[in-house]
Amino acid sequence: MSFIYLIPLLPLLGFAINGLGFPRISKSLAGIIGTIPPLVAFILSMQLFLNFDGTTQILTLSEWIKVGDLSIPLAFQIDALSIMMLLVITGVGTLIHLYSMGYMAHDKGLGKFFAFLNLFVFFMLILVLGANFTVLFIGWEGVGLCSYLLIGFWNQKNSYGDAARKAFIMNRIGDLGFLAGIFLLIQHFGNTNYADIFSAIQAGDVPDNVGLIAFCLFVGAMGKSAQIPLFTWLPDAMAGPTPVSALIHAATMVTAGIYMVIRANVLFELSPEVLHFVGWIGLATALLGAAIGLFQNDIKKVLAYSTVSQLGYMFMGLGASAYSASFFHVMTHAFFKALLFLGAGSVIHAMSDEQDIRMMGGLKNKMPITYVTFLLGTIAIAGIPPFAGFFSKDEILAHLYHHDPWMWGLAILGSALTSFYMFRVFILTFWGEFRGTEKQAHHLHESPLSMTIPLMVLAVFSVGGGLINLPHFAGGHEFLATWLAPLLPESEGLGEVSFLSLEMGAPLMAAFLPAFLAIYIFGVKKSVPSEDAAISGIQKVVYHKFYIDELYDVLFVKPIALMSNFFAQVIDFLVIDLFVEGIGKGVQYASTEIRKAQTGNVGYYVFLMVISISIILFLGLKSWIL
Amino acid sequence: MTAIIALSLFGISSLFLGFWFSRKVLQSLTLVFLLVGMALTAADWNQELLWFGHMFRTTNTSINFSLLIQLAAFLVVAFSRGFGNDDEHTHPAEYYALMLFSVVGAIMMVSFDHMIMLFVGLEILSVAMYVLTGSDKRSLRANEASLKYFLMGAFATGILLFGITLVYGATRSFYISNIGTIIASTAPESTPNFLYIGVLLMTVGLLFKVSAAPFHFWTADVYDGAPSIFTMFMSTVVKTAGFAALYHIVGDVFGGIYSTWVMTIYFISMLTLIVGNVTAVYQQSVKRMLAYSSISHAGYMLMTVSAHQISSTSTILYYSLAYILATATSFAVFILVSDYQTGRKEKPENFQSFEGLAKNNPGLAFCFTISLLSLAGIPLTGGFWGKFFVFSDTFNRNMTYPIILAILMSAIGVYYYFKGIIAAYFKEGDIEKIEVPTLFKITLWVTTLATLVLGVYPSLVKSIF
Amino acid sequence: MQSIPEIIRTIPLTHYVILSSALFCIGILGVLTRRNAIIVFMAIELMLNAVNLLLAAFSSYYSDPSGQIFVFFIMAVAAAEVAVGLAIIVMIYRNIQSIDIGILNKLKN
Amino acid sequence: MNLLFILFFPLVVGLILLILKPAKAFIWSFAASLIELVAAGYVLSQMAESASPQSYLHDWIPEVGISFSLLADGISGILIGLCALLVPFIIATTARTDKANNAQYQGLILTMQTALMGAFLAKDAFLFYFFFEASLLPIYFLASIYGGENRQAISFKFFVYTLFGSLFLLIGLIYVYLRTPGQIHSADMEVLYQTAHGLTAQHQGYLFLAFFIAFAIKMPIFPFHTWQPDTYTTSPTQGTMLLSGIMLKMGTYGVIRLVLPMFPLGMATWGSTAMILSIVGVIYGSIIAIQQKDAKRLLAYSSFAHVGLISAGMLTQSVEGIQGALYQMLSHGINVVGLFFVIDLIERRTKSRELAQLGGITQASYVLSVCFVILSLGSVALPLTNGFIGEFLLLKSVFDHQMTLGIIAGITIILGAVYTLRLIQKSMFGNVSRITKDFEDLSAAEKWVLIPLCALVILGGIFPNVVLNFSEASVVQLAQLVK
Repeated sequence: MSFIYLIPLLPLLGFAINGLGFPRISKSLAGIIGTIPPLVAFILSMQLFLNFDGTTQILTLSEWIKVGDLSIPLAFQIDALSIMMLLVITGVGTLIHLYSMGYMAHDKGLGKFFAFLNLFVFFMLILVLGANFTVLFIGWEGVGLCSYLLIGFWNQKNSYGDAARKAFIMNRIGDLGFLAGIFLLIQHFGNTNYADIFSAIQAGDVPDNVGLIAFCLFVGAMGKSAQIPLFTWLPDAMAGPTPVSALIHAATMVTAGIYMVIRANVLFELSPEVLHFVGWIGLATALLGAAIGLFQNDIKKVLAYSTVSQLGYMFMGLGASAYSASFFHVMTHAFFKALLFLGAGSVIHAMSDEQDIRMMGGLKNKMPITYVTFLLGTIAIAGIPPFAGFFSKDEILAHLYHHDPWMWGLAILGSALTSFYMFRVFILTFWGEFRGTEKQAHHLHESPLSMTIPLMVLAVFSVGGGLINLPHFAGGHEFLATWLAPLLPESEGLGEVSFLSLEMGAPLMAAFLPAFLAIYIFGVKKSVPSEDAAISGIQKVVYHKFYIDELYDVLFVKPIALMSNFFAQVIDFLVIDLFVEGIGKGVQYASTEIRKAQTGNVGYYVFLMVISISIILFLGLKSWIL
Repeated sequence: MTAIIALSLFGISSLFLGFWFSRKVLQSLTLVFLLVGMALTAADWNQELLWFGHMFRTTNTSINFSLLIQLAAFLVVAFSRGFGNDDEHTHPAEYYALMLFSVVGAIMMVSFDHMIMLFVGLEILSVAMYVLTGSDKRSLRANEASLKYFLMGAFATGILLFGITLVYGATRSFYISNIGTIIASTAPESTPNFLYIGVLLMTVGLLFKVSAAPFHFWTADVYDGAPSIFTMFMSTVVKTAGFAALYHIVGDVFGGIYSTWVMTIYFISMLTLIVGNVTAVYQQSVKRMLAYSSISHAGYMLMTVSAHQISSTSTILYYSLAYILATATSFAVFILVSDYQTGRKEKPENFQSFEGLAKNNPGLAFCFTISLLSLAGIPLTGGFWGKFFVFSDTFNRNMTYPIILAILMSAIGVYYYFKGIIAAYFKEGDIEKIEVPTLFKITLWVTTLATLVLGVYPSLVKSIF
Repeated sequence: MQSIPEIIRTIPLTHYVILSSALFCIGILGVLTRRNAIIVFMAIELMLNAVNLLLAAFSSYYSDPSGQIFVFFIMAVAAAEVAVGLAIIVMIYRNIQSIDIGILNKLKN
Repeated sequence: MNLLFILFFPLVVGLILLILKPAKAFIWSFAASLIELVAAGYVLSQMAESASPQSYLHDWIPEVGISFSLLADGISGILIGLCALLVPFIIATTARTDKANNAQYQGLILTMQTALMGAFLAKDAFLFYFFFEASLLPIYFLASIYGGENRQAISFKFFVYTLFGSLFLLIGLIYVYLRTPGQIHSADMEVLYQTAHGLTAQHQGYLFLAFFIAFAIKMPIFPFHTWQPDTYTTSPTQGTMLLSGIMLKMGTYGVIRLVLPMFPLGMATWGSTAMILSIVGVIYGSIIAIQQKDAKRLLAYSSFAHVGLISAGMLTQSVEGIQGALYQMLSHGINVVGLFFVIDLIERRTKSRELAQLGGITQASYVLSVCFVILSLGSVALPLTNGFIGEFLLLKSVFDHQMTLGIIAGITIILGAVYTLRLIQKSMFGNVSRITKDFEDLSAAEKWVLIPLCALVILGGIFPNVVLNFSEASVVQLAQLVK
């Protein structure tokens, strides 16, 4: 299976060519060079998927770090989970590369852009392929780096650069936790290989601080997957080009956290309190994201917050140890959220970089394909059957129902919010009449084929994605669950559910009613969100994201800046250095004092000599005679 | 010990030769005399001999010291240029003769075996120095210096003599070898108290010669006032002789009653370190700075004396050698620069007159730097190993406090020595090329290289000492 | 008729020691208190003479001549010192018309 | 013999340059440094394959048992490699500047190299000390002749401060040396180890302090660091590179070579204090770096933070810690040289290091910005860069030693990102400023310095074992000595 190495290496190659070639390689060529590797990688992954015999296999490239009795190999692990991730990453990745060729066509940095995208794919693949937590960490930080580079892609604009830094630093905070987790693992197991650790645990060698380990790892996930309290970077990350938001901040990177938790489910299963914590964090994030999403007017911001809240759902699922369900949601979410972002991208493209939905409206005639695909995406995310989102979300909810009714209830509320704001965005964008400027109006146009093809493909998946894990009651046989089963703990069967039960009905209500409400408000009554200035009251608080950024600013950023100046100017300069200099000054002062004894007067000199002689004699006699 | 006889004769003869020959000739003659003297001194190597009715003992140690002293004198003579401005009104012959005589005195001081020799040697040295100090008759500074030196020197001699007398009274002998044995043989309670007083007074008398605090007051003023060339002579020859005598007395003779004097030396060494180094920081005049630095070096050497190890002798020898070379070099450069600056700057002896030296006189700047580094005890130079040996001797006695103090002080030392280097290299100044006599130049480079050699390969001489 | 050493021995040694110490201290005091270079110099001579006296006393007590030899040496050297010292003083007097050591403090610090 | 060549060859060329002042100084020095690199590479490869240390022994001061003995084992080998590797780069950075053919300048650099090599090669403690202090002179002259404003005062302060520290080392050494058996004592490190082990805990404590203060000032460790930012800022770029890239390692190397194996009991008493100080330095330096306005100063503080972590890792006395420290010394050397060079390039073109005045350089010079980012990633320890290996091992060792300390030290990876990214953004990203708007692209020569450094950064992250295996044996041996 040596071709497995090609899967990550191809994107790396693409990165190398485009990176070194920039800016000599022509843009069209750069696009192709950038798009082929993920495509081939996808085909290879497909190959892998088709003749995968269910056995986990580990391929070791080489020893990476060998110190004392610690040895960390560069190794890949091929199993059900990683294969699925491979498919998602390369598949969605390919589509987004394709889309970018159109979307970035006018950008002079196109070659660089594709280089970064390829690098990202490479690191993402390393992340999912890694056979131990350390290799995973390579990808883990690598994708962070790429997201930094891509968010700040248009780095002339300082605010973009800030957003990029914010993303990287917040991820780093999580990474510290993750690193701590790794250290703890090494402390107990001697290395970080999944195989060794999990087999050791199955053999009953459970570290007593397993809870701490799981928690540390989860801290990493918080950062990567934008959970409370480390979520504020994701909305800002929308500064990056839209394909980036689609690929990194919706489909793949942000789900690395979920992937990691599923990967380490053995550890998490051993520490129920941590799982509980995960669940509640997820819930809180889901609600917060959804709530903030309600009043955002920037189309990408809305999608960003919806991503935050969807990620929250996934963690809720994990909290209820519904790993397969969460993973299912990861995949469907990858489809429809990528679709929505790309759709938004195509809208923005058409609106010549206008992102405010209050400036849009009535685009459905101008750009039909985008319209239809976006609609499908919206329905999917709103969780309306039989679209992909319905099944995945519903499965999570079902598990929650059995796990903790309260969570379930709140989750329902969350999904209701989701459905509302998604339709709000959809309607404000495509229905009604155009609210933008003349200039924008007259070059509104449907996007080129390279952009619409990905839309259509993704639309298909968003509609039919549910089939991957079609539950029994819908006549399916939970393919994904069975596929992942060997890696996961036995999850309690959910029993039979019927469409009429509360368990089934509530989600449906939560999906449909808000949708109708949104249609009524924005479609029928054609009300448009008011200007920023006019917003007030609770709505204002929500609109400003509950002022969480400002809170962090006051709590961390400003104090550190103050501390920095204080240390530099007071402690360093006034305390320590003054002491050091003080010694020198002291000596000089002493010098000016002592030399005063040198009066130049002989009599005085002799006097001092006599005095000292008599002192010497006195002391001498005292000590030897008396 | 034919050397002292020869040197005395040379001295007398050079007085007469002065009638016929010019300074240059006399200078080279004196150098030759000194070389002969060294040869004669070295001739007695490895044979313990007694001379002049057992009043005079040549051991290898004393020979080493004598050689050092003559080497120092040699350097001084080699570095001597016109005394004052012109040779007519001054009398080079007398000066060279006096230097030779004082060398004789110094040699007597380092190899005496009888108190009379010590006393006479000391006086020969001192009286000659009084004269040389005041040799620049018209300069008030020189006058003042010589009077101070004379009065205080005579006073110190008085103290020394009283000490000698008391020791004689206690031991009934002037032969220091006997004194040692007598002190060793008689029980402490039966030894009269004034023996101790005598020992202390003798110590004080010699501490004055090596300018240890608090008997150092004359040093700065006399060094400052005397003509630079004789300052060089004092800080090398006189100091070495003084130390040899001091160590001979307290180390060899009164070694048996170590406890009587060790505390005195112990504290005096620390006091000397502090006074010398700390006061030097303030100085603006290079000459005075070097004066204080010579005080501080006395402090370092006294540490060894108070440690009183077997190795102390060789340490003192090594230290003196490194110190002589460095001091001679720095004084030589100082003489050149200050002479050059006389008339150009109103204070030709201050650091300012060295500013920009490296630009047109890289050689001089280099020699100056090396000598200062050696005085500061930086590696690559002889001074470093000197300090090293001192510290290791002192540590053998577990004297921790002096070591700590010495370290602080050497850090301070770096501070003031580097004022010279900074002035020479990093400050802007307007010094054209200073023309240097050939002999002078050669000697300068020899001393500098010798300092470096001592720094990288100390065992070259360490094996002899 | 006793020989002089015997006469000398009639007075206990400590008396000599005390006497000459007293002389010595007087000399020192003279050095300390007087400002006239010549008188200071005479005080120093007094110190030396105290030493001479003591040496003589010791040597006759121990009937050991070397002490008295030493005295001769001291006298000779002192004479030499006098010669140089007076020369210096004269030289200074030439320059500043004064031999007050108090005003000679140009060199200091 | 080879060792002798490695040790003295740069000195010879350096003296030729200083005395004869040939016209084509750059060619001379650069060629010399390359030859030195080849020679060192040869010796190291010899060692690697024969897996045995190389040594050279000759009498020096037999009277007091001080010998001229050199040793290149796994530990010193790393630093010899570092020294030999960096100096060519450092000299190359002078290419096409006014310093290129300044014989004095180049000569001082080469003399410096010999001093550093000597400190790393010495097996006799006093030989080590000899070079340890001798290395001060060339750098002092470099800094105070060619430095920036107020150079004399600052470099003089640096000189006195470090010299003062090393005097403690001297008496510490003498103290142990005098207790070595035999009429004529010995200063061979092996002997000193044995002797020091025999000392009482109290004495070991004092000695540990004496030694550690000396090295802490050199590194520097909080609170002995106040000479460092000024010195790094005012020194000429090559001087700063020598200081931060190599000379600083003399301190860390000294701790590994002398402190750890000599004073286990002293470590027991004071080790934790020293470690806490180091970690305080890590956080303190990082936090200060965040607000610095002068790029060079920022890097100075970041170097201060990095070395704090190195020291903390060493003081754990674990194999991981020491290996990590060694590896991090290597990586840090490479990274800082690169970073300071980038700053120098910017300063050459814009005459400014003020972050407020810079920006948008990536638009003018793509290569420069890419290299800068790669080097910065190395210094923020991103996986697959050399920085990660070192910090991973160091953090792990500290973490194993004491969890809370590990976490606190770990904060450096966050703060490091904060100030480094700020540096990148203020200089490379954002809009072009008045002074950067006509920023000319890198010349070939400059690329030839930067790109290999970046390559080293990445290779070091992918194939750390090359180095780790090299030092493994010696470090394990050392660690056993410590236990």
